[in-house]
Amino acid sequence: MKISIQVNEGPYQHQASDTAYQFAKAAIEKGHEIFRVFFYHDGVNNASRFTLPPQDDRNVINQWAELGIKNADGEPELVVCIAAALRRGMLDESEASKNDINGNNLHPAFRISGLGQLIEAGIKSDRLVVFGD
Amino acid sequence: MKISIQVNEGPYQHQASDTAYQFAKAAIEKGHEIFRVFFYHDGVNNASRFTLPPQDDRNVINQWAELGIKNADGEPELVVCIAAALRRGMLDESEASKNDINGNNLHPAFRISGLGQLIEAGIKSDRLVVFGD
Amino acid sequence: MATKKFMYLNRRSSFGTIYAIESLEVVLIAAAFEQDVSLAFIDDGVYQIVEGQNADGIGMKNFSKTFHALGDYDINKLYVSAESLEERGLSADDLMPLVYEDEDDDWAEKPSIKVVFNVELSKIMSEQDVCLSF
Amino acid sequence: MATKKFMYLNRRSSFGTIYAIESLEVVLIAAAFEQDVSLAFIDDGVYQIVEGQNADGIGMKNFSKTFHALGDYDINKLYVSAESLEERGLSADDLMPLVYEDEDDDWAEKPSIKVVFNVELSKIMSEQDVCLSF
Amino acid sequence: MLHIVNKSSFERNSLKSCLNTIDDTSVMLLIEDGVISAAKNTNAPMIADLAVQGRVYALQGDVEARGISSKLADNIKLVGYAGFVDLVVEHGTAVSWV
Amino acid sequence: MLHIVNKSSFERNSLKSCLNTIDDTSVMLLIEDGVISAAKNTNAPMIADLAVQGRVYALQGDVEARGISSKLADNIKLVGYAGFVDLVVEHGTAVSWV
Repeated sequence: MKISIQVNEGPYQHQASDTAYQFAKAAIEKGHEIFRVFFYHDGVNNASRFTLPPQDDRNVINQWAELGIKNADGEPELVVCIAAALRRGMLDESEASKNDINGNNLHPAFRISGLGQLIEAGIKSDRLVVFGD
Repeated sequence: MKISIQVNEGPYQHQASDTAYQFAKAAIEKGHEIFRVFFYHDGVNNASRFTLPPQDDRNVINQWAELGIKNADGEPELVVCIAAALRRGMLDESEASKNDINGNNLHPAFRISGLGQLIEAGIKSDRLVVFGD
Repeated sequence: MATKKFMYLNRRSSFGTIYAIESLEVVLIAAAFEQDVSLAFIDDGVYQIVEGQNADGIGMKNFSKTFHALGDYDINKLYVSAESLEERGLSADDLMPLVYEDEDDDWAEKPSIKVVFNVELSKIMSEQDVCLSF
Repeated sequence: MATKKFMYLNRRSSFGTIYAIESLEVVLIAAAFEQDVSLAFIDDGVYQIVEGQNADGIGMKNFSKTFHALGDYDINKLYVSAESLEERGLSADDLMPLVYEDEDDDWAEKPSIKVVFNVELSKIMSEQDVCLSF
Repeated sequence: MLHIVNKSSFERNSLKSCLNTIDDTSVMLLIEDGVISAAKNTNAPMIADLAVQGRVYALQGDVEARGISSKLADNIKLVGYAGFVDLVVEHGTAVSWV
Repeated sequence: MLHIVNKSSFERNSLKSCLNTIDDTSVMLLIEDGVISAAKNTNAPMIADLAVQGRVYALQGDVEARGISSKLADNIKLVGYAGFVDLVVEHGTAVSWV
């Protein structure tokens, strides 16, 4: 079955991203396809390559990255909402240079795109599950 | 009177940072001293220089920066908790280079320091007010 | 693309958190996809569409007027929990007069808001293909 | 520096949010400042010190054992709401046996946890100089 | 003391918990979604006693933002951010029921 | 449908709201702090009817993390993350009461 996931909260502060990851991992292990994970609201903060958790704790960002959720073209299907990302300081190279910001923090396993990707995930997936606060 | 503030949530997702800012501004206008604003938990995300809100919306980060809360040595007293910051991807130049990360996102009006700064704010201020979820 | 029934579930007030405004942003985008769209306002979500919100005093953007645009995008099924209104001392008269023009009825202006009891809401929810929660 | 009375107000359970663990991180740092430290566990905060938490199944760090270290840092006033426990079907026996050694009583081992009714908690709170909420 | 409540009593238990421990000399300030509890509604009786004693304040900007200015329960005192600062100064330790 | 509740019924109103709208054919899954509602406590009666009908599930990892394994109310069915996936697959549309 094709399953998509919406994550509404950032890493560590809430359990939402952890639960969503465990759910995605279990779905893949059972042979389902994770069509897309859409990070919305503070969920965009799950995509930061700057994240440095303590040595003895899990790295929520790397966990997502290691799931390697991609489409047929090899593009990441860990999608960060652009509107939510900009107002929270999550930038890829292109958005940074467009806005004259020196530096960027998007982890390469993620990509930034529009809200249409969430609707599309709802249309093209058999199920969409929301994780939040 | 000497007043300190603890902010537990990031910008935009919750009203906490907005209310804390309005409170701090009003206190300064009334002639009180804001001894320190301590950003803890997701509150550390208020210190990102990457934040790009829509044109017609307030810029929560710049609002804080423009209050210009500093100590007698001219150091910013907008203090970001280092432990909370690292696990959420908020880095200054020093932490970035220490951890071999290319880039950093701390706004120069803020500084990163330890949790002791929160306790010290509680000791040295007449009042400490917490804003959160 | 196939047409699916999408429900947007709104349970929080307008300004305490960003969920209300970012939910509305999704709904506006959703309009372009020509799906069947319903919005549900339950619990404190009913405050999102209360008339007379004024955010000047808190320095935030007042987005409540954007709800008036939904009718132009053929989004005209806004279900409001009767029980949630009543608990909060509110009635349908306290809500914004959101309307749409019905193309099947000579573009007559009709109300978009339908106040429904939980038992009806339950039935509407059970017909949805996708539920996005905010 | 002057000695002040600090209260740490804990009202959420251990793993749903980070407040519990980041509260504990502050408390451990606070110990170095030689202030008068009290912890209050109210509402779902009582679950933070329940015996037998095991976070292996959710892939998170089990920090509850860190509470045992508090006694060594002279943090030994952990007030637990009796009403909050009772609502949750819990009693003092369900909590971790947190203790400290009383230097004024020949280092006798004494319990750090005091189950108190809200009326007592109210009095303790009213004596505080600083209240940090998590 | 000053007790600060920032959540709707319909959504969370923080107002109830605050009322369980507030003492006879403390005042309460409702901010953010906490002001929803200051409107005439089925939860209004929770703070009625305290309000009659003149001990319940609500932040005016938050009241206006939520469209409930004309529906306030009796005896709620409105304050602006400057009034919020005064309450913090006058009432000693501030407790936030976040 | 599958209704997912992730908050404690002591802290928030989400379980109550879910129960207000859940229909006769849907099931409920308690996750994260939602599992607190699956323990024997003063809120347990809220889900007792649904549980008797075998329609209440709780995520085992979250139950163990909160130290309430030995205090579960009657008729709660424990599932792991794989069981969570099965519930999503089997019960159609998922509604999260976040």
